[in-house]
Amino acid sequence: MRQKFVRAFGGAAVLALALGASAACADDTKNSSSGSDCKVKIAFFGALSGGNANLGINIKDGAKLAIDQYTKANPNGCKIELVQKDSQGDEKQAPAIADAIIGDSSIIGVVGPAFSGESKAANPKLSGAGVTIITPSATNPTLADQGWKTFHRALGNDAAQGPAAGRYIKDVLKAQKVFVIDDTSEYGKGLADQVKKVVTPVATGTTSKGQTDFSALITAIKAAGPDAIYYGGYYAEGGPFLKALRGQGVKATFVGGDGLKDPGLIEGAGKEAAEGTVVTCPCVPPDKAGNFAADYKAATGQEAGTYSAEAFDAANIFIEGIKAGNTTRAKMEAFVDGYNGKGITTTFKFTDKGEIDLSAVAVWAYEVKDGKIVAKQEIPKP
Amino acid sequence: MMSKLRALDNRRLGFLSGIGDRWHALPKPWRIAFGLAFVVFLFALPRINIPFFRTVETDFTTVLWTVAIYVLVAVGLNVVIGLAGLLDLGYIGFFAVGAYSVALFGSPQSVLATKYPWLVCVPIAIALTMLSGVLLGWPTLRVRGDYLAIVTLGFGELIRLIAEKGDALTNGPRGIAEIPYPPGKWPAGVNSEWTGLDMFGPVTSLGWYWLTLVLVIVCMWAARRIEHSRVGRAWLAIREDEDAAEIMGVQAFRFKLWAFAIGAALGGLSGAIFAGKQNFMSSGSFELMTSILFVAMVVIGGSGNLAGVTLGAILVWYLPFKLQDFNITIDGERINFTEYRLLLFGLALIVIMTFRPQGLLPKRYRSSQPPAAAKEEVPV
Amino acid sequence: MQFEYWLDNFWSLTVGGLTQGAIYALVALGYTLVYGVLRLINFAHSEVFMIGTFAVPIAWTAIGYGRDAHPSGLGSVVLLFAVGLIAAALASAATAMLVERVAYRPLRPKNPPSLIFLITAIGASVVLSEAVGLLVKRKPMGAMTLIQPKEVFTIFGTSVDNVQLLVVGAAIGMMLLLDQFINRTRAGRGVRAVAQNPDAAALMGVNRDRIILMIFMLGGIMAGGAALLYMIKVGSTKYDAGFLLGVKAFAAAVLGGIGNLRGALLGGLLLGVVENWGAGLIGDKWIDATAFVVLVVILMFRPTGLLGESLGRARA
Amino acid sequence: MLLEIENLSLHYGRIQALHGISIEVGEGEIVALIGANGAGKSTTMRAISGLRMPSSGKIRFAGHDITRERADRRVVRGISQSPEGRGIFPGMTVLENLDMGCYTRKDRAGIKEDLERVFGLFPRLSERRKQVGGTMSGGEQQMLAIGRALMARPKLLLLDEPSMGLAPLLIQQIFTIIEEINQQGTTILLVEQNAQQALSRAHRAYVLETGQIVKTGTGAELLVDPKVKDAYLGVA
Repeated sequence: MRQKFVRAFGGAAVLALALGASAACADDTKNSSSGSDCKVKIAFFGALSGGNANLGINIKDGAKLAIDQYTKANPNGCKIELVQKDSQGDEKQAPAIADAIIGDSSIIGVVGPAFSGESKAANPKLSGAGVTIITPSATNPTLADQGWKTFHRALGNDAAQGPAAGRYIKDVLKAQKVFVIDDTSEYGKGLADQVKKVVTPVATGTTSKGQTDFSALITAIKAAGPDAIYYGGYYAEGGPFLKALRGQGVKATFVGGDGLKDPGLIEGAGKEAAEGTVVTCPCVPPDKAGNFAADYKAATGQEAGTYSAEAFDAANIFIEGIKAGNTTRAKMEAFVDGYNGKGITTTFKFTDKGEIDLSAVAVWAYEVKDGKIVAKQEIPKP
Repeated sequence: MMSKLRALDNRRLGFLSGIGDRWHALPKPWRIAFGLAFVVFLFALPRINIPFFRTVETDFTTVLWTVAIYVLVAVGLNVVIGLAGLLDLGYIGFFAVGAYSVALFGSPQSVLATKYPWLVCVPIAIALTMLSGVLLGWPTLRVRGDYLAIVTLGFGELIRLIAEKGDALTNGPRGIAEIPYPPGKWPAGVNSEWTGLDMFGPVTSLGWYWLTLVLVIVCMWAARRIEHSRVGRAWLAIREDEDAAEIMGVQAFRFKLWAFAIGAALGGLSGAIFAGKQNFMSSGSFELMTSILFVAMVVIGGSGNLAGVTLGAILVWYLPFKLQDFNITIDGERINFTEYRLLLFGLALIVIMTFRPQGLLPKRYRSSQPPAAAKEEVPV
Repeated sequence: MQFEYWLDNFWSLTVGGLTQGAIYALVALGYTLVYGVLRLINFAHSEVFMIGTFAVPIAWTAIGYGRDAHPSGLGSVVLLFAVGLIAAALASAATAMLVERVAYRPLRPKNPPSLIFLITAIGASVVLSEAVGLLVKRKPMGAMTLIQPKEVFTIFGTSVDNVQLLVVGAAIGMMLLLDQFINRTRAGRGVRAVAQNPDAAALMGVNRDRIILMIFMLGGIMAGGAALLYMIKVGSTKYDAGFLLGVKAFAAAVLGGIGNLRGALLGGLLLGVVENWGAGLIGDKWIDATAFVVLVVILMFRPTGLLGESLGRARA
Repeated sequence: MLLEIENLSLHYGRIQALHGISIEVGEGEIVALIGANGAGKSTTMRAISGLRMPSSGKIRFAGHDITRERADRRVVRGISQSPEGRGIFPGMTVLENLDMGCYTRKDRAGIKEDLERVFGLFPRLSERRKQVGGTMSGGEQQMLAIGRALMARPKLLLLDEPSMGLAPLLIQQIFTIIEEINQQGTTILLVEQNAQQALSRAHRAYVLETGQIVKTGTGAELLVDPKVKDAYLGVA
């Protein structure tokens, strides 16, 4: 009996060793991918499921459109595959996803991470491994100050958006008393802090992720009696919050940032409560970006969403790089750092920190009208 | 149907205990040799390509590390739930205290700005969690079992709320980055791309996996020693019948407090490793649902049994990663299987507790009986 | 500390707290009923409430009152209130009874320690909230505004609006009905009998399983009422909205004395007021932390609560 | 036979409490079950009333097999028990406790009649009808428990240790009332440690030792049996 057991155990050990040996071989073949048939991958990194999935899906579809157009136009060129990494917008899951991207050496660039929070969790890894990052949506200004060598941002940051929102409240709405609220997220808090630099709030408050009951905060708002409310946060909490505000009879104008710029806001708040809400965005209205809006609609059946155009541009930068033969991480990084070209949203030339020229960033104000978010005006620069 | 399933499950258990018996019948040198071979196998696991077992969508080494860290959590929580019989729903609170200790004392971004290295932060983390374990246990361990569960749940949530709202100290959901990690660089010859990189830096996970594995083995060994010591026997007595234990002179309160403190210390150690490895953490890492998953892994696996809780940890943390490899898209909507994880574990909790309250790998020798079944029917 | 803010807004904080507390109290009844009879903490009760909150907008939408609808006239408001109440009560009661069937009944003959019940109840809670979360893609769901808040009278310079009055009034009304039911009817007598001495109750011909099922149903109906009032007051719900409110309601039940129906009312109102004061004193973001501190402190130092723990030891 | 118990065994977990006992109770009888502490008397009662399910054996009542029936159904069939330790509802008044006794009955007139009958048997209860059960003395609680069991108008009345913890004078009183109840037409199965009283009132009796029936006979026979005398009557 004992012998049988020993034999079985020994057999397992031998088997494990054999598997290990074969594994080593398998790894070797995978790593040497630069063959005659050129094939590279670009990763999308962001939420495709979960509460804020809409924002991620917009980005993924924008990037996908760029790659599909490239494949169609260059049937014999280098094959580009878009790898979709669903982070659920959760910074807890981000590090493992970053590790997976690092582990697949055929991925030479990342469109994303979509949100500021997950960027903080994932970018040190990606940057350390030399994977080029172009985020089409993470707008927190401090992201550029972390010393991540491969970080690039394909749009203006909240240092441009926040003050613009402040100017809009002050100059266009002419609000006297402003109540500033943030959702304590990397993005929301950063944005609200920028707004506070321009307008002096009568009072401030916070919401938290997943909150649905805002009674205590609304009591404080009613006590302050503001004529405008600025909310730095995402639509998942913004929608129900706006609904509760209106339900409690608060009539102040509701102003928010790009995180609210999604039909999900109207879905969450209801058409009536959302009416008249102002959202700012350092993004160009899709209909001002050439054929993009029409192409997007044709490809996905949906209207182009927030950051779809920016994602399209980000992906196109990578595509340009691949066209120029930069199919390794190091080459791609060098190419993007030196890139100078015009996309559909703006002109891209990255600074040392990876930002585009902030003075050229156009911030737009959008307004909710009849259940749709429509472009209202470009907020004038100071 | 049900009885057939039950019979099948009993056969499975019989088979397992058969293996156990044979294992114990082996001569000691053989056992040591096999044990060592198994440990070597574990260390080599990230480089072995076992078909199907390896994850594709997520980095396999990171997955292994994740499993290892939660095995460590399970070992710690097992001291509290499995050995001392105290249901702690707020274990995540200790994990958080450990993680924040490292982040606050170590990271240059923290307001404390002490910038201690990781190796200095770890003892601080363990000391602080032990202290918080005693502080929580002192007044609460006198309350009844299910009340204790709710107090600990409240404590865990309170820690999370302080982490989330006390952003002057913890930076809330925005989190703290640049958390320090142990020193060391990869020598040449391990992996050509890694040479010169920080061994425990953000880019590679292998070093962390090995380190965590060492700690898991050490802590398991220590936990076994404690279990078979005088303290362990006292816990057993308390778990089976606290009043009887008191009469026999076991100071139940003191030993329960010990269990709490030891469990907390292990939780703190896990948290410290977690923070160092992740390099970035925020209040979002310590949600209540994670705490419930902690309990799930101990209870599903078989509380009181180290092999059981290890199995539980593997089920709870490896499976969701593996399931990501099967992501599919229906009508343009992506189905992320990770989303179903909690649902499945909720179901598993109900089913396993109903049919096998002792878990998948129940404890074999020490507990004579499912304790309640032997008791006379008391009006509930 | 914003002592001045707290003092300035003392009455509005108190009124707001009472309104919130009335909802806690209704949910707390569910914990108290189950605890009183089974001596078990029904962890899944928070999800019983949560499912009720979803039933309200679904029912309203089904009869043509979507999120942007405007009910006009007292008649339609009353009708919609009734529809919402019935839908929420049905959904919550059905959920509660399902929980009893799945997580409690199969275990009961084995007579395991109460911790095992707690774990199956946690399992049921997770399953329910995740199932709803997956069904609605974790998005919030909003209901129409049934009643626009309008000031009815002022007290110490603080206006009290019709929604606040309705919430507190309806909650107290439902509790009185329950109290009468438990103390005046035959079934209620059965409940008290099982609570006080389950074996003797069986010897009197009380079907214990049926009484337990009824207890879950009653708790569910109360949670359904709470769900309707919550949707009138707050307006939106989410798959995970139950947890926080559930823990607070449990804290309220313990505060008043779990197992004690009147204790639930007292505990609920008190907790609502205390957490609102806490929010006023140290900032509204600390409102939940205040409630958790109350929970932990109460359980540590006076687990029997203010009115004592009983659904019959003293009279219910 | 009104009640037939055949070869009944019962386990508490792994511990076997009853080892195949057989008991018969005929209509109109008083049958006593005597034995030391832990002999299995109360367990037998719990099995008859349905609080405990036996592991094997049969229980028949009025010709029906009730072995696996729920406790509350047996009440409807006519089995009523005054449990060990009295088991009154401490938070209810005397009247409410008695009301619980007729929980399964719907005939208002009959209930009223029975209430009068119970008050006739126990005038003390009538005086204290508004008092809360938990605040009454042991003797009063015992009367309440028996009275409550009678309110179901049972065919078979199970009395578990009606004399436990009572003063000698009260014990006399209780047993006199038990006989009276029997004479009014109710069959009684009685469990007692006070063997003297039980045997002198019972028509027949069983002696239970460690879960087995060791002796059976008429009350008078057992009363003079030397072994019984030695073990249970405490008379030298």
